[in-house]
Amino acid sequence: MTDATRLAELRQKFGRVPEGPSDPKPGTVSPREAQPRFRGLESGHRACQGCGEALAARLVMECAGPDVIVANATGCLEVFTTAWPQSAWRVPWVHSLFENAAAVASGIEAAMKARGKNTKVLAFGGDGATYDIGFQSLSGMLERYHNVLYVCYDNEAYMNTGIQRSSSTPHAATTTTSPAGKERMGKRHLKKDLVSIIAAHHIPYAASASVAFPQDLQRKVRYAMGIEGPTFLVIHSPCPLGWKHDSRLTIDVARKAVECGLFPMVELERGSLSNVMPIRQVRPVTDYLELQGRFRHLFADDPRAEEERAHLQALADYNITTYGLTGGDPDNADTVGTAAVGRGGHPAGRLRP
Amino acid sequence: MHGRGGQGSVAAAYLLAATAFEAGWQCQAFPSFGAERRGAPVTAFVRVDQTQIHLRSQIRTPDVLIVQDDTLLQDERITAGLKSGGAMLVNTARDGGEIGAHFGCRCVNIDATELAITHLRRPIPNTGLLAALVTLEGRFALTALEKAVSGRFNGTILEQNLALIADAAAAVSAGAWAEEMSDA
Amino acid sequence: MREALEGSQAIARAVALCEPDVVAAYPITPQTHIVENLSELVAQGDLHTEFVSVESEFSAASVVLGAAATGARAYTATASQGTLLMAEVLFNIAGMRLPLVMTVANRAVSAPLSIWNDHADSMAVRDSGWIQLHATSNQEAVDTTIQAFRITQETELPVMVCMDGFILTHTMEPIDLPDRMAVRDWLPPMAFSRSLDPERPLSLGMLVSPDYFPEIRHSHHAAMQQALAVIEEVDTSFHSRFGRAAGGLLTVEGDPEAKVGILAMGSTVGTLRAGMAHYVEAGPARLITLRSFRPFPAEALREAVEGLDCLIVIDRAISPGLGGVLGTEVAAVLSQSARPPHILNHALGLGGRDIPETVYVDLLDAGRDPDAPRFSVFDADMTKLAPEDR
Amino acid sequence: MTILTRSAYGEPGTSLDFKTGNWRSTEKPVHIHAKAPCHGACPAGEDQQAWFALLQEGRVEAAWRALVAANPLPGVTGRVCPHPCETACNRKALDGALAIHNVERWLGDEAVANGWAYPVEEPPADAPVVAIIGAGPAGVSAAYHALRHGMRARIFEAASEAGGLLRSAIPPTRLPRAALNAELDRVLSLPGIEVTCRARLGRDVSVEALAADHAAVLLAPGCQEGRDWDVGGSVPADHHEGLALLKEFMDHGQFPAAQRVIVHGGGNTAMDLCRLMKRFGVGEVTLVTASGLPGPDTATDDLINVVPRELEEALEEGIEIIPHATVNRLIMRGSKVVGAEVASLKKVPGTDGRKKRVTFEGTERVRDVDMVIPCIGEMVDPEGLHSWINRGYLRPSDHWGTLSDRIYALGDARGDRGTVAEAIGDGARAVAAVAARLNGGEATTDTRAELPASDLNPVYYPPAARSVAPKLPVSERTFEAEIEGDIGHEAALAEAARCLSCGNCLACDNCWTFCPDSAVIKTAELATDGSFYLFDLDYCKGCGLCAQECPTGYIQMRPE
Repeated sequence: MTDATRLAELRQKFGRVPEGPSDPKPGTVSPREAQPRFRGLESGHRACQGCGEALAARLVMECAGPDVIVANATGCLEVFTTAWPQSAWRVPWVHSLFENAAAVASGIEAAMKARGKNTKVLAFGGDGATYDIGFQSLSGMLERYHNVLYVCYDNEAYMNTGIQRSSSTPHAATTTTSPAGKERMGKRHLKKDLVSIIAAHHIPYAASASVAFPQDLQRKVRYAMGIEGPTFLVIHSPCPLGWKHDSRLTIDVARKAVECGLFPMVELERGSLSNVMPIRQVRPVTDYLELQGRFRHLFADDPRAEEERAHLQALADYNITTYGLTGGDPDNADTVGTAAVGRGGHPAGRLRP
Repeated sequence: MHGRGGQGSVAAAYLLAATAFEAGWQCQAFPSFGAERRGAPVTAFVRVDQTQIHLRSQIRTPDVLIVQDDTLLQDERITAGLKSGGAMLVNTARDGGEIGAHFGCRCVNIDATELAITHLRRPIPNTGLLAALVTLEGRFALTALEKAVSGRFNGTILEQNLALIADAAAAVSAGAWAEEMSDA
Repeated sequence: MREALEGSQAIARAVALCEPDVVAAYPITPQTHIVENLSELVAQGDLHTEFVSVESEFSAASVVLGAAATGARAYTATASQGTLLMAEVLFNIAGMRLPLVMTVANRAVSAPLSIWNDHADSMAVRDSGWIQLHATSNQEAVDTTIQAFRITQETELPVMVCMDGFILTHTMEPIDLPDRMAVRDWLPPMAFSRSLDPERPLSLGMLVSPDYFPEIRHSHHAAMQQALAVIEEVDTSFHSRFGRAAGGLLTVEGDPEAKVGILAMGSTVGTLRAGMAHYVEAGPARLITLRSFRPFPAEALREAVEGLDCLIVIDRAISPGLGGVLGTEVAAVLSQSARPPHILNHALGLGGRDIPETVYVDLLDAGRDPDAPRFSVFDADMTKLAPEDR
Repeated sequence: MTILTRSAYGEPGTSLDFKTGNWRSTEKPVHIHAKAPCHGACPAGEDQQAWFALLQEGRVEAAWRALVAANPLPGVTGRVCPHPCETACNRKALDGALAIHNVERWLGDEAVANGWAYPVEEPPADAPVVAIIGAGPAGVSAAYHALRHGMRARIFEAASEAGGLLRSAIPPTRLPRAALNAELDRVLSLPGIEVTCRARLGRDVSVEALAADHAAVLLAPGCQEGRDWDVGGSVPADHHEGLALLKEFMDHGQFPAAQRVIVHGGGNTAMDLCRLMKRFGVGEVTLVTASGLPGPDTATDDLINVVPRELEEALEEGIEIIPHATVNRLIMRGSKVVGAEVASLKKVPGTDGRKKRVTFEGTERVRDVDMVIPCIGEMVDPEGLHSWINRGYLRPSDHWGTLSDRIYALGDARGDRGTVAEAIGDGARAVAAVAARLNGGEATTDTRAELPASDLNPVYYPPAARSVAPKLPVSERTFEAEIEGDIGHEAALAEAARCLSCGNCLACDNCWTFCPDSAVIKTAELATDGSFYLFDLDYCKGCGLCAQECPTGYIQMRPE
C-alpha cells in the first residue's frame, strides 16, 4: 500500500467528502482571489476593529506563505481566526496550547526534516505566550536549533483574557491587574527585554518590527524565512481595546512608539546588533503616551505622574543611546523612509494599469 | 546479589541472566533500585527457571548470595532470607570457609577484584564472580557465560574477560554446589 | 528473534522497528533507559528518526503533537511527574484526535517523592481521551507498542502503553522481537487524514462554541467505543502474523468454575499467576487481566465475571477519599449486570511496595472474610500509623 | 449547520462565510476625490495635482497635455502668474509649497522646444464659429477652448500684434518676448483659429454684427482706459497713471524725472513700475498699498495681489513697501507734489457684514516725495461697447461671463479680474457655456470640496526641500534679461515627487496594506472611481484605519 492510497483511505474513513469547487462559476476569478499577494489570513475573522495583531499576522503571512505550516499559541489571534466551523487560515494551521507553540513547531519541523520536506514552520504567539508562559519551550526550540520562525505579536498584555499585565507590559501602563490608584501608578516593573534574551541564544536572527512599518516588517520576515535555523521576530501590535485608543489610530500609535524610542527596531544576528531603524525625528514619549488610555493617569495633576513620564522618557532615551537610534547609515531604512509611500504602491504589490 | 552503587551489581545480574538465557533457560534479572548513589549498598536479583517466570516479586529467600565487596559483610543481616542449604559467593581474599562459619552457611571466596586487576587492569569483579558461580553451580556451561560476555564486549576487552573467566573458573571447585541448586 | 533484554531496551528496539519519524522525550526515572536506548540506536544508525531532546516533558508531548499533526509517525515516553507535566498536552492531543504512541513507565506521583512503581500517573490522565493499554510483561509491552502504532492509525486516537516502572522497565528477561521487515509489512504506511499539508491547508485545534462542543465530546466517546473492536482486531491480526497475542481487551485464566475472581492490570498479574500456580491449596480462582483500561471494555468484563460471587479488584492507584480507581470503575460497570459479584477492591504495591507471591493467598483469604472492608490499602502496615489514621 | 466529520472538527469552512460587515456601527470608508487646493485656487482651472501625478510617473508630455487641457499658455502663466496654487498648496505647512509655477513654465518651454502638439483637432469647416474681441490671454484662451469644444474661433485684435497686456504691460524681465511669442504663435496658428489684427471695435467690427453671424461673441478687450484719480480733489499737474507710465516705458524706455516716488496700489503693475523705476535710477521708491504683506496673520483676501517672488525681489532691490496704508492727502506746492500724507488703513467688518476700509485717525505721517503714481486699475475703453458698459466695466451676470444671450465678457474687462490666469480661465468658462448652450444644456462647474491640510497624513511624505530656480542677482538685473531662470528637468521631476496628491488616490497601497480585515480589494479593473481599490463592505468593520493612514485624504469615514 502506498502512502497516498493509505491517506485517501483514511480521508474516506474520517474526513469530509469533498463538495466540489467552492467557486460557483468555474473559470471565473473573483477580485479577492486575484489579489496580487498571498492571502494566508482571510477576511471574516473576528478581531476587534483596528486590531494590530490581525494586521501583523496578515502581513507576515503575505510573505511567508503558501509553503508554510503555522503553530499558533492560545491567544486572541487563535481565537478570532478559528471559531469552528470557520477558519480564516489558508495555510495549514494548528493550535495546541498557550505555552507550547514553539514546541509544537519544533515537532512539525522535525517531521518535515524526517520526511525530507522543505516546508517552513512558523510559530505564532502573543506576548503572554512568548514572554511568559511559553518562554521555556521557546528557549528550548531555539537551543535545539529548529528551523522555525517564531513570531511574537506583542500587544503588551494578556488581551485574550481581558487586559492583564504581562512581562511585556510597559512600565506604568495600567491593566486590569496593574491598575493605577492612590498607591500605584500602573505597572511597577519594566518591560522585559525579550529580544536581547532571545539573541543570547546565539541564533542566526532576532529582530523587532512594527505594524506601522509594513515594508520593514515584511523585509524582516523574508530575511528570516530564508535562514535555515531558528529565527525570531517580535512585532509591536497595538490593541485598541487594551491600550484604549481609537481603532483608527493603531498605526499612528505604533509609529509613535518607534519614533519616541520606547519600541526600538533592532536586528541581531548571532547575538550581535546588526542593524537598527534610525529615528530621523525623535518624538517626546508623551506624543506616544497621550494617545492611549492606559497611560491617562500619567497626565494627571500629580507629581508622581510627572515622575513616571520622566521615567518613561529616560527609558526611551536609554534605548536611543544603547541602540544608536538617531545615528546610522543615512541609506538605511529609517522611520521616515519606510513610512513613505509612492504613487503606484509598494514594490511587492505594484499594480499599474 | 549484594554490591555497592557503581560496582556494577545490576550489570552483573543482567550478565548472569544473559548467561542463563544463552544456556537455554528462562531468566529474570532486576535491580532493587533505590535513590542510593555511588558507594551505597545495593541489591540486584536474578531468577532462572526452565519454564516461564511470572513472579515479579523481589527475591526474599535466595538460593545463592553473591557479595561483590567483603566490606558488606560487616552487616550481619546480609544473609537474611538465604535458604537453608544456600550458599554465598564472596569477592574477597579472605577465607570463604571462615566467613561461612561466621554466617552459618556455605561460603566460597574468590578474589575477583585481584583477578580483574590482573586481566582487565581495572577492579571490576563481575566477570570473575560469575565465572566462579557458574563453575561452582555447574548448571550452565561456562561457554554460556562466555557467550553472554561476548554479547557485551569485543576486541581486547573481550579477550581479557575470556581469560579472566578461565582463571576464575579454575580457582573454584567445579560442581561443588550443583546438588543444592535443583529447586531454584 | 529471542534475546535477553532489559525492558526499556526492548521497548526502544520495538519502537525502532516501527520506524517513527519523530521521537521526543525527556528523561525521568524509570523511563530514562527507554530514552537512552533510543538515543543509542540513533547514535549507532540503527534508528533513522528525528530525535528531539526536549527541555521538558511538556515540550516532549508538544513536539510529538506537532509531528503527529503533520502525519508523521511520532513517539514519546514518560512517567510520573512527567506524565502530569504533560497532562495539559495529553488532553489536547486526544481532543485533537492525533495518532500518537506513548509509553508510560508507571510510577507513583509525588508527594511524597517516590521513584517507584504504581499507577497514579496514568490514572491521573485517564480522562484525557487516550487509549490506555497495560502490559503485564515486557513481551506484552513490546508487542503492545508495535500494535499501538497500528491502533492509533486505525482509530486516530492516541495510544498510551503503560508498563510498570522498574518492575518491567528495569527487568531483563527473554524477549522475542519481531523481524523488522515483518513489522514494516504489518504496519500500514503512516498517514493521517487531517495532516497539516500546504497542498491541502486545514486548521487543527480550533475554538468550539457550546453549539458544537457536546457533539465533539460525544464523537470522541463514540470513537473510543469503536476503538474496542480495533484493539481486538489488531491483537488478532498481530497474533496471526507473529504467533502471539498481547492480551486483547482483557484475558481470563484460572479455574472457569471458580466463584472468586481477581482482576488486575500490569505486572501484578504475573505475581498473581505465579501465586495461583504455587498455592493450589488456596482454592480455585479466576484471574482476569485487564489490558484495555481506556476504552473500558464493559461488555467483555461483564462476560468475564459471569458466574463469580466475588471479584477482588487490585488497584495500584488510589483516589483518596473514594478508594481504588480501577475497583470503583469495575463496580460501576458491573452494577449493570444481572447478577453482579460482590466486589472487593484492594490497593497493592503503592509507591513500589513489593508484592510478594503470598499476596495471592492473602487476597483469597480476605475475599472469604465477610468482615473484610470493601476497599483497603491491602499491604499497608497499620502499626506504622497513628491510631487515629488506621 | 455543519455536520462534523468522523474526526470531529478538523475540516472547517472558510471565515469568508462569516460576514463581519455588520460590525460597522456608524461609519464606513468611502473614496472622496476632493479637489486639490492648488486646483481649487487656480483661476485658470488647471488641475495641477493631475499633471503632477503624470510627472510622478515620468510622463512629461502627458503631463503637459493634461496641463494645456485647461491652460494653453503654461510658459506664460508659469512666468507671470501670482500662483495662488502655491499659496494654497498643502505642502506649505510641511516644508514649503511646491514650486508649481517653475514646473509649469518648464513644461510650457519643453512643449515649445519639442514641438509637442496641442491636444486639439481642427473642427469641421461647418462647425459653429465664435467671435472673440481681443487677443489677450482671455481671447487666446477662448479661441483655444473653442477648438477643444469642436468650434472654430475668429479673433479681432485692435493692436498690431496678439498678446494684449502680456505684451503691453509685462516687462520682458518677467516675460521674455521670445517665450511669449513662441507660445502665442503655437496656439494662434492652430487650424481653426483665425486672427485679424488692427481690427478696432466700433470702427472695424461691431458686437451686434458679429453676434448676427457667430455662435457667440466673446468680449475680451481688456482695460485700456485710465481711471480718474484725485486725493481729496487734488490732482498734480504732472499726473501719471501707472499702467500708462509702464506702457510708455516699455515703448520708449523713459520715465519722467523724479527722485522720490510713491506708487499707490497693490497689483503687479504697481510692483513692476516700482522695480523698473528703481532700476531706472529713482532714489526712493515706496509702494503704499491697502493690502497686507504675506504673513501668518494676513487673511487671503487681504494679501497683496502680486507674484510672491516679485515682492521678494522688489524688497531685495530696495523698494519700500508700506502695507495697510493709503495716500490720505497730497501736499502740493503749487501744482507740484512735494509730499504725501500716508495713513494706516485696514479692512474691518462693517455693520452690514461686509468688510469696509477704515483709515485710522492719528496714524497720518508725511513723506517727502516728488511724484505720486496711482496704480489703481484701469477701465474698459467704451468704444463699441457703450451698450454693455456698466460703471466702467462689462460686469457680466455670472461666472460664465454672460452679458446677454450670446454675448460674454472675459478677462480684465469684467471688472472683477486681475490676473492672466483668471483671463485664461474666463476663456475656458465662456466657451464651455457656449458649447453647453449649443448642445442644449448648461455648463457645470466643479463643485467638489477642497481637501484641507488636516485631512492629509503627512507622515508618509519624507521631508524634501522645495527646488529653487536660479535667479539673476540684483546687480545684474536689467530691463531685458529674465530674472528668474529655468528650474530644469531634474528639479522639475523632484518637485513633482513632492506633490502630496491631495484628495486623489496615489495607488500607494496603504489602505490595502493596513486593513486588518483584508476588506480592501486591489483592482485596477473594477474600481470605477479613479482609485485602484474597492472596499469590501461585507467584511469592513469600520475601524477607520484606512482613512487615518490614507496619505492623501482620499479615504474618508462617512455615516452609513
